[in-house]
Amino acid sequence: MSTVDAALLDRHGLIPDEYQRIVAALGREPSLTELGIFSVMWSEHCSYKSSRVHLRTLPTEGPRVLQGPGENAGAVDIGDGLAAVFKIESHNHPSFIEPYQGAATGVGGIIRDIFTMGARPIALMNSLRFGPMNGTHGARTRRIVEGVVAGIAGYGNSIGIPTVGGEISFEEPYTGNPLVNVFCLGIAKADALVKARAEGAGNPVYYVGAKTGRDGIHGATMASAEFDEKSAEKRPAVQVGDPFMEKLLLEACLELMKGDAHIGVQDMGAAGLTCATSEMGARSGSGIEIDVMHVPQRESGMSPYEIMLSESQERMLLVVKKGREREVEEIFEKWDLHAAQVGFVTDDGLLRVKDHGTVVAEIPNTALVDGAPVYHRPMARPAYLADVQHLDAAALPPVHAQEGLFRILSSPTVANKRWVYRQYDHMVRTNTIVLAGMGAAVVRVKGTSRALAMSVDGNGRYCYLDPRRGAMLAVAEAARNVACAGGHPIGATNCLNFGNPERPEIMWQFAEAVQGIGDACRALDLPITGGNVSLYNETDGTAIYPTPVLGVVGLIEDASRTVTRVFRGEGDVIVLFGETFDELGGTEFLKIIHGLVKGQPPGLDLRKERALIALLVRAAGIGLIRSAHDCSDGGIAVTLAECAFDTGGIGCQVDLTEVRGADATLFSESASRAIVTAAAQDAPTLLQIAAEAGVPARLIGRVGGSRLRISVGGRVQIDCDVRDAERQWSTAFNSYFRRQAS
Amino acid sequence: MRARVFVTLKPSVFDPQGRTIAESLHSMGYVGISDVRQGKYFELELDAPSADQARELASDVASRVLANPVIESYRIEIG
Amino acid sequence: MRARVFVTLKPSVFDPQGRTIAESLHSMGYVGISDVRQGKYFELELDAPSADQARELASDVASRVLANPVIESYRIEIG
Amino acid sequence: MKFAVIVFPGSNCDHDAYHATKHVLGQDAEFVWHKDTTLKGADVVILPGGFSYGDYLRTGAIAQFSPVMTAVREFAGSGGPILGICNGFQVLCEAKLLPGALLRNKDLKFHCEHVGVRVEQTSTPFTNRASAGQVLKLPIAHGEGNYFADQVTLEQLESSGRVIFRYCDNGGRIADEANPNGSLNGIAGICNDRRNVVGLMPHPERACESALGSEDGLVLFDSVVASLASSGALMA
Ligand SMILES: Nc1ncnc2c1ncn2[C@@H]1O[C@H](COP(=O)(O)OP(=O)(O)O)[C@@H](O)[C@H]1O
Ligand SMILES: [Mg+2]
Repeated sequence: MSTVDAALLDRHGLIPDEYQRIVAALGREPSLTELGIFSVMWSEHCSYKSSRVHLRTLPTEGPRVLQGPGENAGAVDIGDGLAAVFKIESHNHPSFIEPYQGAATGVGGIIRDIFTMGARPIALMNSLRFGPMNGTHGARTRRIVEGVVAGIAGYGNSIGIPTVGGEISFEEPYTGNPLVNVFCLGIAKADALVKARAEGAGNPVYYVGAKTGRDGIHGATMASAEFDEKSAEKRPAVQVGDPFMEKLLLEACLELMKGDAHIGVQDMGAAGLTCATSEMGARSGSGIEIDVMHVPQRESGMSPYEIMLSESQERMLLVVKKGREREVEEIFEKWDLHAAQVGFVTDDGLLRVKDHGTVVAEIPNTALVDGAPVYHRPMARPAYLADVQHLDAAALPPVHAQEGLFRILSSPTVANKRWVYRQYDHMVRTNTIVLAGMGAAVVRVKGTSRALAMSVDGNGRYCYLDPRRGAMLAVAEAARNVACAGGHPIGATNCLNFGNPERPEIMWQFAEAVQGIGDACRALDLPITGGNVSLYNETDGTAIYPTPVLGVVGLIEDASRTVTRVFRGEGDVIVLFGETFDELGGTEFLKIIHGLVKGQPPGLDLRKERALIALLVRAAGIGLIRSAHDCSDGGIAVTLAECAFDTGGIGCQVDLTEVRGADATLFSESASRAIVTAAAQDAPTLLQIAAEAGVPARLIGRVGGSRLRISVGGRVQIDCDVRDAERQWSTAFNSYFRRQAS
Repeated sequence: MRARVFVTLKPSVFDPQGRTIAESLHSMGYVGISDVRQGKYFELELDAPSADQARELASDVASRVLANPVIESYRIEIG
Repeated sequence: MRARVFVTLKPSVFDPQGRTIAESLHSMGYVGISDVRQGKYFELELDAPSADQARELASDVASRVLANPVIESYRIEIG
Repeated sequence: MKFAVIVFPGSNCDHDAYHATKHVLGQDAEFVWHKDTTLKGADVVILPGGFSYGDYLRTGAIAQFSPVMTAVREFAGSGGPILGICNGFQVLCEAKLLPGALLRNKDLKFHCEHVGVRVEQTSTPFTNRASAGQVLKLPIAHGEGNYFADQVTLEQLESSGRVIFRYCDNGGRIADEANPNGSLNGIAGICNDRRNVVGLMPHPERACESALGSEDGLVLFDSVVASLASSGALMA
């Protein structure tokens, strides 16, 4: 077919060299349908062609790992014959174009990845990044924030999976490219995980769920290119999410998977039917033949090209055992769904697509999946680093500590996110034992004594200043958060949000970040069981901060020993685990008070982090601590304030050892620290087990009264009514959204 | 002056609500309803000197606020 | 045949969506928009032999299903 | 004693109602699929929360036409106790088993949080074990819980003591600040004139275990067990 010209390739996001590989793989020129199929499978989004060489270096194994990267989601053993199945994914571009539906369909996609594995989804979280809510683009950003939050809520609430936590922050580089990363966790029987396999020639292939329309064609390609003013033209229709359909699919699929009529299941996400058929085939060394005339269609006159590339939401592909068809169909009918047999498994290793009996595409599955290009893209340390990494902290003008604290408490990144999580049903399914906003999210596992703690974290500013250390800090913070709740970190997932990988500086950021994640995970014995990469996060040539987001899952052996962030009562002692250093680089303090994004992010000694995590888990497990909160954004001052919030106004008196002035002492974001409280009589034991664990621990004060009183080296720096500080913290976020019907 | 704005999903965009309504009508025994699509309807009260100016104002509001052109289209009737 | 059904909240029922849109239009600097009310809009594709029969079918569906008479009223246009 | 938990497509608090009645309360409970035509001999019917039919069109609007609703109507007509929670309340209103309608929350936002709920009347099968004026801490989770009825209906409800629950602050005061959704008269729940059908927006089934932050919802289920035990004694 000689009609393949440069313009056609360009529209498909393929370069001439890739086209030559396609011709070589086929031994002939591709048809247009085949070209479309290759283009989506070889897109960055589906093939990981720029990231793959780096991702390979991540640690993915461990005694609890039941499923590492390669399936729809990872899985770890949590005892009692059960597995926690989880993954995180991005839906950045669609959420910018249509915030509500973009975010909603992102939630729908990650939920499908979980129940595809045979797991009942029990928790959702999200990690969001936006530009500032004030200033030039403030109004637009607020609309995006409202839409994204409502979209996440709309889908999750409707389908009845609690959104139990997440994180959200606001930085300039996300103004034209917000990030919407969504995490889902489910529970499955450890010996009944369902794989995306197409085994057994002759077994029928079924399609279930929504009908196929023309929406989202080339969505995967869109997620693999930058934005510019012209992309408005290229915009494929964003899909409208249908949580009701997905709820039916979820229940029907789980009902099917309770039996043994199924062989393999795969959702149709990016690259739709193409990806589902070719990946299922490639994973099993088999082929799949389908005829598109059997694919339920919403619109008339759709071509095989369109049917194969459509990214219509809420669809699943199933391979079932021959002879069990009726049983399968009946289960779906019960849920008012129609299961349509679209083809069957073959043993020739080919993806064969027919249209009313005529072959329109015939491609070896391995060429589509394993044969995709793998790039070792050039890397270069960005020039901006030399400048931004330099910070002369001693030269900063002095600041009134309490005023500084109040301003940081009012920054939308630190302020109370009740406005957000109140819109999420975070209690449905009656498992949520740490409610949103009270620390790492914790859901109990019904039928066992256990619970799972989970946290998503990432700090774009740190990564901008030092991608490797920033990424390590993200791992450490997520693991520490989980440990503060009493959870032993047992598995992690990651979502890597970066700019255009064809730029050597971006590729360098990416490689550094992956290195950092690998190093930290190895040191903390934390296997990465899956994840997602989102590149080309740029608008008009400006990249976002490099933003790896880590999701860590921790196991709490005794759910009744779960710990939250808040002070519990008068007279408890306050102990600081870890040490504070003069580390103001990249901090919230520097950004909010001095308007600077500069310096080196805090140092991280992974052995210390590991010791702290073990100590927190141990102390919680023996019931020694009454509250625990990790020190991160805003430093120790903000941490102490947050321990006092949501208690009805219980205060504390604390004296801190000085580290180069009050600012650094109060606002440094040194890693590997946590504030814990214990009953007074338990203080000696607590200090002793800390010493045994090799974690520096110091009794810094007591819980009590109604004031937040913090001294540094004996001099009172902060002394305010808890309620005054809390008012700042709890009204700051809402104040951007005053507009309200009355 | 009154402007009436109808916002509907573009024909190529799937309308889950409309489909669910149509299917329920069928299971309730209604025959002869082959399709349902759901949209939004707005009534704007405008102070505009002429119908043309009212239409212009309504279009501006519809395209900027009431509809998202990525997935929706709108139609305006004046009076 | 196509029936268009408009469902609006009764005047006695407060419409927070309309109010919110009106307020945000004001804060965006639009003047001359004194009120906004939001309703629902349905397009039904009907197999009906005549406009009258189409209207009858649409009225039945609208009164039983598409509108809740406690809070809403509806209007139908055929064609 | 047997609870029937009706499952509509899109119900998502069905398991929570089942868990609360079966595992926490220790009673018999069974799911009843919306296409079923009998209630499987249940003594109490729960219409659970969720998004039946996606809440497309209007909350609860499509579910009222489900086959099982015929049996539910009959059960209501025979005086059987029915509790509609959240979406279940919306379904009962759409089905005209309860008066009024639930509109979008006044601030257009979904609200999920614990709120104060004052028990106004104890003369229903679901509140007889509570005391009048008792303040319950219950979660709400809804986007459309703003109770509306026309003036005449509202006056009837008030004068016949059919407002069963009202939103209140911790001290039990009814105030606008304590009203999460704009409901008329702070109404959180009502009953029919025979008093056997009760609907409320808050979720008592989510407040039956201290691990979840409140056990205050148990009183509704304890009440119906007690009320049936006493009437059952008569029947036996
Ligand atoms: N950053 C990452 N770290 C580890 N594994 C990853 C990462 N990104 C992607 N993967 C793995 O690659 C596989 C393909 O991912 P993806 O194409 O996103 O799946 P899906 O088709 O379900 O969206 C998955 O198993 C995923 O877990
Ligand atoms: Mg998948």
